[in-house]
Amino acid sequence: MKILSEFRKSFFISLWFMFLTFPILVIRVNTIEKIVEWRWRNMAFIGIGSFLLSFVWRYLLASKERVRKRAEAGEGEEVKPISQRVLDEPWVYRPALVAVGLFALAFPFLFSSYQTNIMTTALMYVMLGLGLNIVVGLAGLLDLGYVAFYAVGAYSYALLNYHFGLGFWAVLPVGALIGAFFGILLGFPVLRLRGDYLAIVTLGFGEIIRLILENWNEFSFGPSGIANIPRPGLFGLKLSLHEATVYLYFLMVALCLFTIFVVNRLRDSRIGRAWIALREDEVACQAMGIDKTKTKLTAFALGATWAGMVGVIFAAKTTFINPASFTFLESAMILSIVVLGGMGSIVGVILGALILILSPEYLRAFSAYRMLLFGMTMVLMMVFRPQGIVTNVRRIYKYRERETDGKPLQA
Amino acid sequence: MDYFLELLLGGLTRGSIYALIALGYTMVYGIIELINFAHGEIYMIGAFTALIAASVLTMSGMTGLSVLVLATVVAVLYASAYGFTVEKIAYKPLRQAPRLSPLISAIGMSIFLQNYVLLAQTSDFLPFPNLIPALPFMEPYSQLMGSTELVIVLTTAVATVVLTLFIKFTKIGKAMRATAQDRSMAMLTGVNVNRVISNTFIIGSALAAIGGVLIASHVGRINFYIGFIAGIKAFTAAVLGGIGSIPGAVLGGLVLGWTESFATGYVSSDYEDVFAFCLLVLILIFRPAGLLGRSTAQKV
Amino acid sequence: MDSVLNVNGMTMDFGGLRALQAVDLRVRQGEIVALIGPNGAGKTTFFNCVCGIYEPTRGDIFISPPAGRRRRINGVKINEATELGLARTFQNIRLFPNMTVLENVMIGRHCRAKAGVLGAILRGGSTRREEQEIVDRSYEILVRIGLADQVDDLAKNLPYGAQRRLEIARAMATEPFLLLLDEPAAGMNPRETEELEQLIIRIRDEERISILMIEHDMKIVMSISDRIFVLDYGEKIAEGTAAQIRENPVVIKAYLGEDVNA
Amino acid sequence: MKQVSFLTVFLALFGAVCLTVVPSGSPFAADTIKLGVAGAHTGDLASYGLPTVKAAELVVKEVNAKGGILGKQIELLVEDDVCKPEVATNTAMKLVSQKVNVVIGHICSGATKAALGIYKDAKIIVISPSATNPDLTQSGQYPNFYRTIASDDAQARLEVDFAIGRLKVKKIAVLHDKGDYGKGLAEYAKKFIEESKKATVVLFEGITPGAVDYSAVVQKIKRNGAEAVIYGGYHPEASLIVSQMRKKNMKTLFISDDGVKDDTFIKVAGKYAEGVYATGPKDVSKNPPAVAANETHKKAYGSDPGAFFLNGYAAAQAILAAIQKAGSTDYAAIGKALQTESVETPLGRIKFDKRGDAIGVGFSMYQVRKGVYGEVK
Repeated sequence: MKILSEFRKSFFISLWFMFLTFPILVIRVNTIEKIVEWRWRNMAFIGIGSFLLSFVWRYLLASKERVRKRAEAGEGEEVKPISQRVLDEPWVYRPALVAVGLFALAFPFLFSSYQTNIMTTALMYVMLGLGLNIVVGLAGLLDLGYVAFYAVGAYSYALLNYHFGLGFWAVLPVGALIGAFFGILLGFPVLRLRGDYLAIVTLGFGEIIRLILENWNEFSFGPSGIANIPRPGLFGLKLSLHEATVYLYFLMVALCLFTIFVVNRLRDSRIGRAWIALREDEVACQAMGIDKTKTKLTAFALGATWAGMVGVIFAAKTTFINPASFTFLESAMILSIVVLGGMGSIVGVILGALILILSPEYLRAFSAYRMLLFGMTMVLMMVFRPQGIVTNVRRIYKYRERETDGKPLQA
Repeated sequence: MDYFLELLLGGLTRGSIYALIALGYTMVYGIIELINFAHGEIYMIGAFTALIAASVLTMSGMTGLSVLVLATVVAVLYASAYGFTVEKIAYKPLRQAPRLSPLISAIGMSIFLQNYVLLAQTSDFLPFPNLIPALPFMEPYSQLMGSTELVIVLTTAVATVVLTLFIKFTKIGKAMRATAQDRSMAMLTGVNVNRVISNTFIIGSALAAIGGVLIASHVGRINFYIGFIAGIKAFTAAVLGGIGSIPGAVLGGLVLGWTESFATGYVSSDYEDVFAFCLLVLILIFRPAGLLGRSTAQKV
Repeated sequence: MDSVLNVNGMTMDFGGLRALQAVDLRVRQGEIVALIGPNGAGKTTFFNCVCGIYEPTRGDIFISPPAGRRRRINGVKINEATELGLARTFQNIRLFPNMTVLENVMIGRHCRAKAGVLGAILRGGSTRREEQEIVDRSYEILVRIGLADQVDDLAKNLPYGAQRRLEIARAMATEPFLLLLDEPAAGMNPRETEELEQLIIRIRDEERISILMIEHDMKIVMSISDRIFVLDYGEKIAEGTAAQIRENPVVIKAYLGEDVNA
Repeated sequence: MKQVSFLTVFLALFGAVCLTVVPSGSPFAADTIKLGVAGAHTGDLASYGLPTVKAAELVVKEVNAKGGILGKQIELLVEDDVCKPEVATNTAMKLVSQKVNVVIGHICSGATKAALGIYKDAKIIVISPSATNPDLTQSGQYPNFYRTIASDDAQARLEVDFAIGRLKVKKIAVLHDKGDYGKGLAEYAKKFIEESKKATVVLFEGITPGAVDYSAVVQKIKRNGAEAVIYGGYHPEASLIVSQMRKKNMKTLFISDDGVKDDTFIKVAGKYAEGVYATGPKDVSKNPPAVAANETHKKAYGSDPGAFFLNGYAAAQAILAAIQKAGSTDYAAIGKALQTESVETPLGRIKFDKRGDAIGVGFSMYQVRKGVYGEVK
């Protein structure tokens, strides 16, 4: 009987979706030649697809609900996801880590410079993801204008190089600083806003920066952008394209390690804990003597710093930049990396970046559906797995048993 | 002087357009405190369905007002359906989730719908027939304002009034207010919160669809991306006026429209949007609740 | 002059509505003081004014920490108040649900430590020492509060009573001289209340922390508080020892229906 | 938590696939000539990129049917760059690592600029059907770049000369859509007008693409008493501006560019489109080769070719012919051949100047008359 009702439900759902997608997916009118094209096949696909998926959907929702119930019922020992369990086992992750390391080192020699280039791009997004992760994942500030700082970094290299001939290495830290500066500049006034307002204001800032870059020719050369930005130099010796690519790749690997190192230390520090506490409960957090604005600002500025740094690399890698590369969609993409990976989790963000950036490159079939999948990922992750692929586990601290005067207060 | 007047009227049209879409944003926010990012896409889908319906109808030999009416009906129908479905899929499962989750899910939905239309239809701009018949009595004033523009302004005004009355007096409206005040309380007093929320989405989407038809008629072309641009602006308007308040949305829309119009008229349209966003940022910094919004004191 | 907290004629208005009307209140060093009154009497508002969530419309709030000098704290920020040595708990428990019990307490230590971003990244000797100090101190507090065996659980998975105690531990970690407890016994079963009583007394005696608490459970109020203040409709209607309050007709009138002698 | 493991496993596999499904560098037999075609083939600008792909396919099919050139078959390698610079570099890298001999593309100027450096280092000739940014040829930074379309400044020059010379206007408002193409063009127009001294620029302004209403800008044009508007940008905005001008009974002349010389513009602007001027590639539709090319497209794809089809067709023919003449795929040799040997294409008999611009490929002025664009003689 139950089965039957389930089937009926799914049947109606599939009907509903066939109805829903009818005008957009089935009909296509060519208003120029006045032809209507009927694509009934799509309707069939939708019908079958939604029929099957509705089962999965309901099943997943149900099991999610069950888990929540159990958690509320007190026995909160939620089963760790496979990924987590794996990551906890030293005998698994140690060799895995070594393997990954070796693979990373060998990569440019195993594959063509094109592959290396793609991987470099992916690594750039890993860095961006980790940077945004500080802001969104740890401090819980939804920043939809992250790309603005990315642009700041890129343009600071392009312009400093154009006007003063400063080299990559000189600008890398400068770009980071300028990024941080803008982070503070923009962050200071808006950080007292509530979560979703903050999101919108940051989005606004992102757009403002882009529009200024587009309009202020004297400063940024407008939409036609800046070309012939030099690639990073290696003690002034001339690198061939391939060498330059490999060099950039290793540079990125190094920077990623650096980023991971820093973010990891920050997360387990006094500051990091303050961020997380802030995300969990603002008022309580302040009541614990934590300065809200200062803490938020640190997170915002640090995130911006990373964006700025990657921006410099971006400019050096593409050798050409224009405002078109810094749209809201870019911000959304970085956000979806963090979301997919798991807010606050470093491993997660890395995986997220690799999956989202590499898959469309290699599975060419997807490339047209790239953004579609991004959108879907964000929704599905939020609905079914808000904590991301890899849950962010709380660190267990080592504490010394100390002689407390007399017996504990509670017997 | 009449330059000023023209800018004023131009701004009025623009503002009404923003306001019309902003109403949907503000209603949804009022009920579940969610920035429904996908609202702009609902408006876009409304416009597309209207276009498709209208073309099919005209090709089957129908003309005049009937096309406008039928196309609008179809658009409203589908936009509401989409709004309803989006809520069920992307927001309903996230009722207990932390604040950011539904917002992110909304952004995802918006990107998804954009690309859904892009892939299913086309990336090019499609010409949109002006479905609104020219009103003869507007002829002498065509210098200042066309019939389409007039219709848009009037529609916005009417929509606002009707909506306000609806929420004040009807049963559904009262239920909405209750839910907005305190969801759990409303639930206790026997309000079916889920239905209320669905209703909100349906009404908001319907408005967006009407907006879609009118605006597309005014602009004359649509593509998959119009929702995003209009959405951001409309949202800015909603926040400007104090999100959650219906008159606020309209006021915000008008303020935004006039800001842009006069900024263009007296300064330059190069930085049109910069002005708009700066306005938003300033308002939020100095009056976070917006122009007409009531600031909610944090409970401890 | 040994009063650690001294509130004079504090008035708080929300728009037209007056929540507190010229309230005076003093807490002496080493006292347990209770603030009682019917629902909506303005007790929590009083707390919020004292620890900086609201700024009182009129009146003064003076603190004189045993260690520090006397000062007026009207309208200091919440976190500043905490740094000055006022720690509080919340009526509706506000822990950091997804952090471990230990971490919750460690957050409390935040304002007593100083490692910055650079320190965190470089993790030099001093930082590491400070970090270890934070951990040890927090653990110690947890032991004393009796949560030693749940140290690594997530706060959200603790039973209710334990969560209340954790909130107190977290507050203690900020090294306050005055602890403000907002209905600490709410929702506790008699046994837990019993334990709580012991706990509060011991905190006072062993940690030398004065205590100001809002409580509805008259049993605990009457048994442990040195002095009691009664608020009604934002005004202080009575003040005195348990005995005096019990007899006070005004109070009984205010509590009409509520059983004072429980 | 079954769904978790399910999801994670799925994603893990997904990721693994991504990492393992690595297309090998160049699996093709060495005895083919590899012709890369790069441009926007997906996304919102696909409609500008795909016609060129079709053109290349048709040309290659024809050539291969005749036995290829230098006794080798021609092999097409098509890569998408969605008109984004950062993607374009990857695309270029990919083509290079696949050892292409020459490349047709890219479509957008920005993407082209980003990619050219890579081709330059790899000594690969690039010939674009549609990248019109003047710097590409005039800066001298891209010796390996050629194109079968005239650059923006030529277009701007034509617009200005036409406005001042033929239409005899004195006050001109120059507008653009803030885009790479539009703004660049507008700036040239401004420059030329000011140089000519015969007319003044009464208004120079960027409009916001995608905005719902341009009445304010239109009012401004009116107020500044402009007799003509020169607009740099694409048809969606142009149509709205024109309509709003005409609705306000403004007779101001509207002169625009290739981005507006598009039938969609006429369709959208309807009766208001009448009398609008727009520059576009010289009308070659009568050239026998062009007719033939369009015919083959109709046969192969059953539809009329899209934007830049003929330019793409010409690019493919020119580059292959050059290889033929050069007798090798050597960089210098092809370059020389392109500049010396002229070849019959739909655009006419063309060869390239030192900078890489096609000689004899230019623009002419069109006007909308009775709902169609007609060349203004």
